[in-house]
Amino acid sequence: MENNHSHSISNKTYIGIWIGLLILTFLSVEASFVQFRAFAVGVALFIATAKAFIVAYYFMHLKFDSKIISIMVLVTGVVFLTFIILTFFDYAFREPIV
Amino acid sequence: MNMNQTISDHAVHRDDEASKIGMWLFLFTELLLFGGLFLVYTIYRNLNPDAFANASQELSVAFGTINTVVLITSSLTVALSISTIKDNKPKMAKNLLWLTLILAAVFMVNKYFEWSAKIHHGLFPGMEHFMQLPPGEALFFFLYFFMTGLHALHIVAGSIFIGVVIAQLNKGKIKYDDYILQENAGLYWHLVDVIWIYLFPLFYLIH
Amino acid sequence: MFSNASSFVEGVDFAFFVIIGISLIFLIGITAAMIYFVIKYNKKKHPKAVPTKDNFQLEIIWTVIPTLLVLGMFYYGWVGYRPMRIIPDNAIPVKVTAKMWSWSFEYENGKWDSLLIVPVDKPVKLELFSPDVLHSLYIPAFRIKEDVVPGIANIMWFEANKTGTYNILCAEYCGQRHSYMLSKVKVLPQDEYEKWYNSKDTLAEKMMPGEIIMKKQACIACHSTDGSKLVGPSFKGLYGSKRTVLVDGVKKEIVADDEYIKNSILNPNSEVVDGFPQGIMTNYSGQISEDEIKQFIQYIKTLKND
Amino acid sequence: MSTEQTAIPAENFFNQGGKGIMSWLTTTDHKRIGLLYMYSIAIFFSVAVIIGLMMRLELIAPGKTIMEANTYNKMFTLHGVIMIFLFIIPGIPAVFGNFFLPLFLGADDVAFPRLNLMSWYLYIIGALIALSTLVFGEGSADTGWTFYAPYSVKTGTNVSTSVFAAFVLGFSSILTGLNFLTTIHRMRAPGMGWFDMPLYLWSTYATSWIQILATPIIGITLLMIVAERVLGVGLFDPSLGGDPILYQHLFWIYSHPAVYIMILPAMGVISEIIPVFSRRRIFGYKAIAFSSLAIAFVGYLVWGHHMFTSGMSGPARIIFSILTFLVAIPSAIKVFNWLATLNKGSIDLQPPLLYSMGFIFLFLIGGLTGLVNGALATNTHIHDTAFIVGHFHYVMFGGTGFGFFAAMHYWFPKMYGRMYNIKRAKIAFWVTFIGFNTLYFPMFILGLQGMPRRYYDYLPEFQDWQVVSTVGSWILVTGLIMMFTNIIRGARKGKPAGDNPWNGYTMEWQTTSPPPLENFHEKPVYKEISYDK
Repeated sequence: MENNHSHSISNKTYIGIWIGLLILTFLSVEASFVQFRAFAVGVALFIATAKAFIVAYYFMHLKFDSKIISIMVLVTGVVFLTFIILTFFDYAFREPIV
Repeated sequence: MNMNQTISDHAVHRDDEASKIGMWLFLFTELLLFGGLFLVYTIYRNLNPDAFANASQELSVAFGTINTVVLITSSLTVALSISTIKDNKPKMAKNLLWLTLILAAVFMVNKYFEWSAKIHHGLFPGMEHFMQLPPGEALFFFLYFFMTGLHALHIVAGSIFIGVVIAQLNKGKIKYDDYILQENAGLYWHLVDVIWIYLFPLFYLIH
Repeated sequence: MFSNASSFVEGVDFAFFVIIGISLIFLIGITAAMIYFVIKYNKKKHPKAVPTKDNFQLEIIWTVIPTLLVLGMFYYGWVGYRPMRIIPDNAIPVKVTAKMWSWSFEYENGKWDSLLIVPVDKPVKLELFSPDVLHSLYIPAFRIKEDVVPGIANIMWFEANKTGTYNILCAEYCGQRHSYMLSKVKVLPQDEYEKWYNSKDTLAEKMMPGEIIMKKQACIACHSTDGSKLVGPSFKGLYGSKRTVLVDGVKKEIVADDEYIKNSILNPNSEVVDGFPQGIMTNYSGQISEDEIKQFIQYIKTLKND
Repeated sequence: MSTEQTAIPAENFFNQGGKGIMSWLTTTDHKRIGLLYMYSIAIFFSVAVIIGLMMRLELIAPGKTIMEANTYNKMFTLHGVIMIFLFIIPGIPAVFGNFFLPLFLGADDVAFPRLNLMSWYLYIIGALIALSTLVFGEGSADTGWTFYAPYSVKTGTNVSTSVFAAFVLGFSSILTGLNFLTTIHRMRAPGMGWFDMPLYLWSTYATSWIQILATPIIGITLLMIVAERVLGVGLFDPSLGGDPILYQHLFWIYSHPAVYIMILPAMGVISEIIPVFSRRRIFGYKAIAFSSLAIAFVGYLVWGHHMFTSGMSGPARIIFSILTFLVAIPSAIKVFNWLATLNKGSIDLQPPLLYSMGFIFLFLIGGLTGLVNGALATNTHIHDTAFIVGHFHYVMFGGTGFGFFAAMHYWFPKMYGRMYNIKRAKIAFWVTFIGFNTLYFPMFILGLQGMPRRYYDYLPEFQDWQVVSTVGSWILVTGLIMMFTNIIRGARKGKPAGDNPWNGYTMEWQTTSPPPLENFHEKPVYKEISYDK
C-alpha cells in the first residue's frame, strides 16, 4: 500500500495560499481597470495561469505526488497549446476579406 | 487456487495511486472539454475584438469577483478537509465539506441572479434582443451562456461527489488511512475552480 | 483518360508522378521482399531462425531516407500548388454563387449564366459566394477545387489553355441533390468569347423577368416548372391552388395567393407544404427585392395546369 | 509447454463466474467484457457491411437503381457512423485490448473493472441511440459522418440524436482509454519494466492517450451542434459573426488523431504476430515502441490536411502539409522493422501471419496514397473525391480491418481454447483480399478522373469502374462470410487447441486456454523472453 500521508501541508500554509489567491484575484480585477490595451489579455491570462498553477501545485498536491502525474499534466498542457497555436496559423494569416 | 480465494483477492485489491492516476486522467478529459470551448472563444475574440470588449461591459465585475472569491474559498475548505481527515478528525473534515457545499450553493444563487438579469435583458441565444446584437456580441453571449452553464453543471456534479464523500464519512468508510475517494473529490473540485479561474478574466475582465 | 486543360495541370501532374513513382518503388520493393523472405526463410527450408540483432545504424538510415523523400514530395506538392494562390491582377473576375443545388456565374457587365464561359489563355478569377451551406467548386480538367463557404469570400483562379467544354462538379456534400449540382465550363477562343460577352442577353429577351429571377436565384434546383416533384413542390399550377401547410406543426388549409408566395420566399419555414422537408429552403430576405418578388409572382401565374 | 492437449480445461472463465445471460451482463471480468464487445461489434459491423453493399449496388449504374437520393445520403452517413464509432474505434482496443491487456501484464484484471463494464454499457447505449434514428424522429442524419456545419444545423433530419450518440460513444472510448492507461501504469507484473512490455501494449498506451486528450474536443463540438439546433442560432453561423471553418478545425482536431486511435492498435497486433511466426525477437523493439508514441503525438499536428481546400489561410496549408508528411515516417519505420524481423527468420505461414502480410500490403497502399493527399498540389485535385474514399478504406479496412482479422485468428485459440479450420481460414483470406482490392482500387482511378465522393448519381463516363467496384463488393462479402462461418464453427466445434498452439512468447500464452477467471493459476513473475523455442 502506498503511504500517502508522509506529506502534510500545515493548515497555516493552506490559509496563506488562499490569501495569496485572493490577492491575485483583486490584482487581476484592478488591472482590468487600467488601460493596458493590447496587453490586457496577456496580463489577465498571466495572472490566471499563476492562480491555476498555485491551485494545482498545492491544493491538488502536484508538489507531493509522484512525478509521473506532473509529467502527464505537462503533456496535456502542451497538447492543448498545440491545438491553439496550430489553429491560429489559419486565423492569423487569413487574407483580409475584400 | 480456487474461486473464493480469487474473489477475496479482488476485494482486497486496493491501489490508491491507481485511483489517483485514473482521476487525473479524467480531469484531463474535462480540461480538454472546456479546452475546445476556450479554443472557440480565443478564435472568435480574435476575429471580433471590439465586439467582445463591448459585450463584456454588460457583465458585472462585482458579481464575477464575488463568485471567484467564493469558489477559491471553497477550494480552501476542501483542501483543509483532506488534511484534517489525514489527522484522523472525521467530524471536522465533514464540517469543512459541508462548508464547501454551502459555498457552492452561494455560487449558484449568485449565478442564478446574474443569469436571470441577462435573460431579462433578452440576451439569451434566440431571444429578440440577442438576435439584434451586432454579430460578434451575439457570439460573446452565446459563449457566455454555454461556458458558464457547462461550468455550473460541473459545480452541481462536484457537489454531488462531495455529498457522496460526506455519506461515506458518516458510514466510516473514509478513514485517516483510506481517504482516496475524498482526495479525488477534492481534485475534481479544484479542477472546477481552475476552470473558473480562467472563465472569470475571459468574460468579466477583458474589455 | 484524364482530361487536362489548364496551366496548373503540368505542376499538379508532375507532383503526382513524383509521389506515385517513389511510392510504387517502395510498394513493390517491400512486397517483393516480404514474399521473398516468406519463401526463402520458410521453416521447412530454414528451420532455425537467426537470432535478431538490433542495428542502430539501420534504424537511422531508414528514418533519414524516408524523411528526405517525403520532404521532397512536400516540395513538389508545394511548387505545383503555389501558382494557384498567386492571382494575376488582370484576371477576369466572375462572381460565382453556389446554392443548393445549382451554380450561377455573373460577369462584370452584369451578364449572367448558369454555365461558366471563359476565354482561352486568359486568367479568370472566381469569387465564391454561398448563401446557404458549404459547396465546393471542382473542375477536374483544370485540377482546381475550392470550397464555397457561407460568410467567407474564398477566391480561386485558373487559366484554361485548351478550348472545349469541361465538367464543373460540387465536391463538398450539400444535401439531397448534391450529385446533381453540376455545370460546365466552356472555354472559347478570344473572339468568340468577346462576341458572347458583348452580345445582348439573348436569354433575357425570350424570358419574362420573373423567369430570369427564378433561374438566377436557383429556384429551379428544387422546384420544377413541369409538375414533377423535386425537393420542393412544383411551381406548375401553384398560383391560386389550395394547399395543406404545416404552421408550427399544425396542419392548415390555405390558398396560394400573392401573400403566401411572398411569405414562402422571405420566410420559407413558416408555412411548409405537408409532405415536404422542413428547414431545407434558403431564406431569401435581403437577396431579393420587392419588385423582383412581384415579377416572380407574375411569372408563376403563367404556369397553369394543362 | 505442452501443445498436445485433448480437452478444454474445466477451469476457464466460461465456466467460472456463473452461467446464463445475467452473469455476462453483470460481469466485471475483462475477458467476458472483451467478448461482449466482440459480439456486439460483430453485429454492428454486419449491419454496416450490408448498408455498404446496398450503396455499392445503387452505384452500379447511373440514375436511380434501388433507392432514392435521400435514402442513399442517410445510408452513407449511417455506414460511416457505425463503422467508425461502433467498429473501428472500439474494435481492437475494446475486444483484444480488454481480453489481453491484463494477460500481457500478468495481471488479474484491468485497474477499474466496474468502470470497464460501464464503458461497455455506454457503448451499447450510444449504439442504440444511433440506431434509434432509423425508427424515431425525422429519419437518420443525412450529413455524412463529418456533420459539417452549417448543413448539419439546417437539415431537417435527426442530426441531434446521431450527434448525441457519438457523444455517448466518445465517453465510452474515453473511459476505456483511462482504464488501460492506469492499468499499464500500475499493474505490470513484478519485474516487467516499461521496455519489457509487449509492443502491443506500447501501441495501446499511445492509443489511450489520444482517446483521453482528443475525444473531449469532439464531445464539446458535437454539443455545440446540438445547442445550435436547439436554440436555433449558432456558433458557426456567419450571420452571428461565426465561422463554419472553425467547426472543421474542431472536428478534425479530434477526428484526425482518431484515425490513429484506429490504426495504432492494429500496428501493435502486427508487431506481436510477426515475431511469433518468424521465430525470432522483433527487430528494433525501441524504434517501434517510440514510433507509436511519435505517431500519437505528430497525429495531433496534422488535422489541417483535411481542410486544404476549405479556405484556410495559405501559411496554414503549407505548415499542415509539412507536418502531414512527417507523420509518414514513424509508420515507415514500423514497416521496415517488421520486414527486418521476417528476414532470416524461420517463417511459418499460418493464417495470422497471412493476415498480417495482407495488412502490410494494404496499409502500404493506403499510406502511400496518403502521401498524394498530403501534397498541396495533388490534394487540391483529389480532395473530396473517390480517391479519398479509396485511401481511407485501404488504411481503415485494409489496415485496421485486416489487423482485426489477424488478431482474431491469432488469439482465437487462447480465447476459446479451440482451433478453427486453418485451410479454410487461408482460402477465406484470399477471397477477402481479392474482393477488397477489386472493390477499392477502382476508387483511386475514379477519383483521379474527377468523381466526387458522396455522389448518389454520376456522369455516365464513370460507370465502368463503378461496376468493377460493385462486383468487388460481392467478392469481399463472400470472403467475409467464409471467414466468419469458419470462426464461428471453430468456436463451437473446433479441436482443442492447447495452451500455446503458436508457441507464442508473451505472457498470455503461459496460462491455460481459455484462461481461468483469475487469468493465471499462480501469480506470474515477468522473466526475460527466450526465443530459443
